[in-house]
Amino acid sequence: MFQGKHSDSRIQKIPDAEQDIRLLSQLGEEQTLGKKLGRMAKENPLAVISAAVILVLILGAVFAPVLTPYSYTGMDLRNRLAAPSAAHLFGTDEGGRDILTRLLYGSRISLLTGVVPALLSLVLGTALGILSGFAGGKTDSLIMRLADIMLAIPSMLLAMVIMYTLGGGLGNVFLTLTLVNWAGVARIIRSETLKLKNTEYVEAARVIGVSKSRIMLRHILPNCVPTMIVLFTLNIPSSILTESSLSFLGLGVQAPDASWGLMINAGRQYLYTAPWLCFVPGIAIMVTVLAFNFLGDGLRDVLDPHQNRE
Amino acid sequence: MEHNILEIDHLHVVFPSSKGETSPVNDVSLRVPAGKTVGIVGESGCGKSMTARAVMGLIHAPGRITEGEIRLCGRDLRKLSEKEYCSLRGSEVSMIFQEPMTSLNPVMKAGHQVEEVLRLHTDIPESELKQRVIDIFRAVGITEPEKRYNCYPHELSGGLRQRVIIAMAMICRPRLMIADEPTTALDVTVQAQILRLMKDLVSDDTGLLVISHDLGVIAKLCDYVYVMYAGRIVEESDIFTLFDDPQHPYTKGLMDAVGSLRRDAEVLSTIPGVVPSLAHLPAGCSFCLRCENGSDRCEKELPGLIQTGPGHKVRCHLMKEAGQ
Amino acid sequence: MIQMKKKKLFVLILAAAAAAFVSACGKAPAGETASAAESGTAAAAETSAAAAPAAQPAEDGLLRAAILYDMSSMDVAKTTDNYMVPLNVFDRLFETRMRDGTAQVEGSLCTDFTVSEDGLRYEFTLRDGVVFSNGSALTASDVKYSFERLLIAANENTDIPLEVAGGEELMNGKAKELTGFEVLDDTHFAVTLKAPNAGFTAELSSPAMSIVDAETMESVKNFGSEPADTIGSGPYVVTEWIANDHYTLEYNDKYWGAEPTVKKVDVRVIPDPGTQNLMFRNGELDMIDLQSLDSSIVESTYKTEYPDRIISAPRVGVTYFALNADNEYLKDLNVRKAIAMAIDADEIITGIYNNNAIPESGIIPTGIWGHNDALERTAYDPEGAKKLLEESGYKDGEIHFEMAVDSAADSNIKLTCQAVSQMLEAVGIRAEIKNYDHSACLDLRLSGKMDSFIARWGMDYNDPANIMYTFFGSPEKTAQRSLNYKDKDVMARVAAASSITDDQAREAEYQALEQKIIGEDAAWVPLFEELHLYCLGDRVSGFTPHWAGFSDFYAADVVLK
Amino acid sequence: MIRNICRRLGESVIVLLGVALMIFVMLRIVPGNPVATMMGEHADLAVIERMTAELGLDQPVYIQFIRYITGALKGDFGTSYSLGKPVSFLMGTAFGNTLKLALFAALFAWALGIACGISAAARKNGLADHLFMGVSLMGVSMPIFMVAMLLQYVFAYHLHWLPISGINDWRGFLLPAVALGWNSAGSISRLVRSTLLDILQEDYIDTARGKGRTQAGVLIFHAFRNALLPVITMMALQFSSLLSGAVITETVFSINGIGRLAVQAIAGRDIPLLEGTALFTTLVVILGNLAADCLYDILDPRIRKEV
Repeated sequence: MFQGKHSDSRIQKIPDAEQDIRLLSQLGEEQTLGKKLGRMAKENPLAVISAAVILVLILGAVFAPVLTPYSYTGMDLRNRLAAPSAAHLFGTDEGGRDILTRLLYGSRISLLTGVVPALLSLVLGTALGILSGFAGGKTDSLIMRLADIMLAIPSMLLAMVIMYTLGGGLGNVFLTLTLVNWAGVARIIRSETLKLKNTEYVEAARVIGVSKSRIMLRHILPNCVPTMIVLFTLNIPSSILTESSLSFLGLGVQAPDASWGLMINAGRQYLYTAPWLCFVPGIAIMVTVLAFNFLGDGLRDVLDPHQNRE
Repeated sequence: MEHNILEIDHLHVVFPSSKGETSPVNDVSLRVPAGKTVGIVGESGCGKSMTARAVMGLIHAPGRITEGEIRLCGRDLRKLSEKEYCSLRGSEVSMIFQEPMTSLNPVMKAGHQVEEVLRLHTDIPESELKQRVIDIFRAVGITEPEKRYNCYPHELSGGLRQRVIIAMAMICRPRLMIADEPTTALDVTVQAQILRLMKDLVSDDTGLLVISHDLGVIAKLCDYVYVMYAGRIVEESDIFTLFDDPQHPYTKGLMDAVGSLRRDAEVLSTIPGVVPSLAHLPAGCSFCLRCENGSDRCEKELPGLIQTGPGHKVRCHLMKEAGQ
Repeated sequence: MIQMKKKKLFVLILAAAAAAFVSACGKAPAGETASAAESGTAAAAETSAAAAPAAQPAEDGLLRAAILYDMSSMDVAKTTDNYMVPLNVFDRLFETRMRDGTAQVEGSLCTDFTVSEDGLRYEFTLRDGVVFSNGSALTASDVKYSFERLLIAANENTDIPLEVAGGEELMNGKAKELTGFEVLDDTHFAVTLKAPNAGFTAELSSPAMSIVDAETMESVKNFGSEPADTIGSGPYVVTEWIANDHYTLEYNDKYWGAEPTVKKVDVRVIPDPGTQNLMFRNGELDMIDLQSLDSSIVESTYKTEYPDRIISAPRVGVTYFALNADNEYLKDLNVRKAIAMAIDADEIITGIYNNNAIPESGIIPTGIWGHNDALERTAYDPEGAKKLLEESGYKDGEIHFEMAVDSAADSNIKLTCQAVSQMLEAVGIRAEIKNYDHSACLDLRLSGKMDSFIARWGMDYNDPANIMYTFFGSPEKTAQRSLNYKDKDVMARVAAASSITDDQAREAEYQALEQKIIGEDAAWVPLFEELHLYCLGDRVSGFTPHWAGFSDFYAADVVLK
Repeated sequence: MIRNICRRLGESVIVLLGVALMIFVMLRIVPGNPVATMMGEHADLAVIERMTAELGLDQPVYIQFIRYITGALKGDFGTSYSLGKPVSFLMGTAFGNTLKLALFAALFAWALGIACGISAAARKNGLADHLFMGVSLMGVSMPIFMVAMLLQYVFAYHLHWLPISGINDWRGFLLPAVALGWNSAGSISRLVRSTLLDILQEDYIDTARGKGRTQAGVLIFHAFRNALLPVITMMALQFSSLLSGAVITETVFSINGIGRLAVQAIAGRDIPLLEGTALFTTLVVILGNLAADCLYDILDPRIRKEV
């Protein structure tokens, strides 16, 4: 620390410790999370807009009954496939139902189906990926062979097995989507871990006796965050769209109820005659993905120590 | 007057940040005469590396040069297009970076990384490239150069990596070489070899700019020295005057901190206080807070560089013009 | 070293392509008005698609058609969902033809036949000089072999040959040959039935009773998979078949009948209806089956662009809403009656099918002998239904059961399910839709535990037994249809009706049974009979679809320009 | 390296057997009888029982499994119930088309993905960055059938540049490859951008710039090589999923591929075909991942030193 004497004439005057600590603290104030987010807001407006968009989506889902006069299952066979008009902002679907209403009600299912499995498979995939990449040897082979099996099993068959054993609720949709997605995440995170495992600072940490689990948590995991955010945002749309193929097997949302994936698939054959049936939910999914993507990027820039080096 | 390899006049580098603009390089002017080794010394964060990066045009975004001129052998670097600057880097001016452990591409063989410079700037036939690299390796003191050629960076020691980086910097005989803390990361024995090697690099039509916080390195290598503090040059003089008669309080403080075998002080002295953060620099002399005889004039009014002797300038109100 | 310029160029091309792509799909595709309801959309009124490639001249006699799913076998004994090869490559003793609006059974390989007094013994005369495509003559022994092989293979189409005396024994292996079938000489043979069946000649015209060549069958191991082994006496031979891709039929110059204008049929497997739609309008197909396209597309595209080239024929059969009498709520007659009153079939016909369907009131569909036009339909009366339920002591929403939907069904059926579910909800009955994949759905129905479902039964031959017996012929049969109809003696009468010899008496019996099952017991709710629409390309001048409105057709019935 | 590969192949046999057994067990749990599905509407319970017994489907699972495996070892993968042809024959023709489609799609996806990823990383938060992000995320969030049908409509139907369906010549592969590849390109470009942004902070990037490399040169020859590890893994995952067939693209462009066979196998509970397609997918996944792992050693010498 900073003791020690000056030139001979001032040997006795050893500055007291508090003053130094106070001075040192000016060097780089510890940035609380709130401050970091504040800084993100100023520097990255897109992330703020995305957070707002996500909030709007959630509010839309929650207050759907208030926002639209129509019921989302009420069919009007006289008014099928009507183009967007004053009465129906986004037009009506093949059953004459109001698409805006179904979009709002559908967002309840699709937002959950998009985010929850993506999150679960991210957590499961990252944990197993880092463990297998870092541990190597037997654990690595076991986890990777399990991943190979999960990647190889036809997902439709897996979905049906889950439905007929555990029932057709939304929870089982999440379970199926997670089981299908985690293997991909695990393999990519494992490749990141292999790369990070040999960097100087990880070997340094190992040399001074840091326990394996701490190294994984403190050194490897933070450096996987950027890739994790990318994988998370990529899994959201694929989960939303796969949900509709599960519904055809009887798992999860059934026909008159609405979800974005179901709406797009139902609109498939009308793509040339009534394109809004596909484009409206398609754009909704894209807006959701863009929002999570920009928010993810924004969070990464703030949280990642690399990025904000002066 | 011998011609200068490098001339920097009133260089300003500005970094916009959340707390307003900071300027790590503030009105810096310096010369590297041909055949000479010039040093910049100062505590870390005083802007010496930033000055070197400014010369190479490698300032990280969002920083940018706002004022000043940088002339290399008479060519103003700030007017060059990106393409011209690229053809200049590595052939006319090259830089040895600070951290040998991470300055080499981990997935490329050492030999290939050096060969790349030749491939970029010369039209030496492919067959001869390997031999040229092996020759330069031997010149920088790398043992078993053929084997090292095929090694990857993680298979080399710190000293060897630094020698590869030096080989990379000198292989095209650049007119100016910049060494940013060349020996900081090395142990003392290897440090001496590297310093001797760099001494021989300088020939009569090339220049060497050495950046270090280690006065020992500066003393061994440099002919002329600039002392920097908080983005500004506070004192400049030839090496002997600087060590014999340091005039700026900060330079004196540095000299005391080094301690020398001549004086038997058990405890090395330090300069009280801490380098002020660039965001809130005092209006006057940035060293005033830590200066023993700092007066309020020092605080309010920025002293200019006063010529106190032949080739010796000091930025301090207490100094008197030479001859007064 | 890649210069920056080249990369910028690449980026620009990419951006331009994306822009063109987005703008192209932004505006509604050329030629289509957006929807039947009103046209005030952003649809650019661009002229119809850029000039389709000039259609080849018709002299080469090529007919290009497309199917959604490939046939699983060319042997009619092994498949019931694709009859294209049986209809065009093989002949039957009789054929059912649509003659001025009604289906008539006409002699094909048989030129004449006599029936005994008791209606049990038939004597047939074969057409002389008929040869198979490999040159060997078609004789009575080939006909006998064709009957016997169905019973020996014993897979799908066994119910017709089983009516012949000795059929049961042959199938169970007790007999070596079909005793009820006597070969008199090369062109004469006699068949004795176990019980008289007036519709026997109609049954002999169904695709299952195609006549095969006995010699080739002996040498061929897996009959129905190789084109070379598929030897028939019909107008065409199969020259090529690549599974899941395409198959080709070419004119059989040894054919005994009149030479058709179509000399070659190239049938491609195009699994996506949208792609078929584009190929047809691009002139790559000479005809298209509009069954799989949503009626709104048919209305907005084909009816406007090709008004004069649309052929419509009833898909002879009935789309019905089945109610499982074992279900706790559906076993109550009043609930079933209320359901019948709550469903507005006309709304579905106009809304979902754009009037491409005929309302049905009973079991025997329009176009089948024995259909009863006079059977009056249950009137759409939601208020009456509500009252009926209240009288029976059911509170609003108390009745709930599952409506199973086969995810492989076409979109019109799925929409009908949703419409029916909503109509029932209006009267306080909750019919929750649950999707099943095709196999699971079939499994559930066969188990007899499927609460309710909507499906279409297509007739195979022109006789009421084809539907009455299949659905209400016996407790096992009605259980397999998840109807579980309870009235045993009605079912006994249905089984017996097949052997009534006198046509008038037989028709009266079927119509009385129909009145009892639907009118009184409301076993199922009949909805409608779909019309099957086809559209002809500009190289085709005429086409008469199969009498029962199959997707498969006689290529000989297509007339090229 | 070789020892490692042999050990991996040994493990893979266990995986193959595991998948084969799981398929049998799964089909026993899931309702649906292949014979009934094959017979369709006219299915009669008595006949179904007899046919089921004939095919040996009423045997306990392990007997069926053992019989299947012994048959498979002798190269006889059984005959598909629904298509009536030997599974190996069906897979053979279908694989040819799927392989060509996969190669075209992968080529397009990776070229586009990497180029977009690098350009986006070069100008972080610049216009190009957001443009490429928008295009790639559009690709990821639009279902493949939409992309396929729109491409088909615009480029085949409207402009007549390419055939609407069918793959009789190479031009037939272009549209399906773009439709399939667009989605994968989106993922690849996102991952490339994110990993590159990390690596551009490293010191050796400054060294490379100091050597006179242009921005593009640095990105491609120095930064990208270090970003390859996760990218290669994602490519391997994508290629094995492309090889196990893209049923939607194959349906829209009428390509007789593995994807359609696999879906038909599941829908029809066609055990031999389902086993055939599943084992084939397993093999493709194993080889894909093995190739990726071997590439790790070649690409990153630090990993190689461990083996």
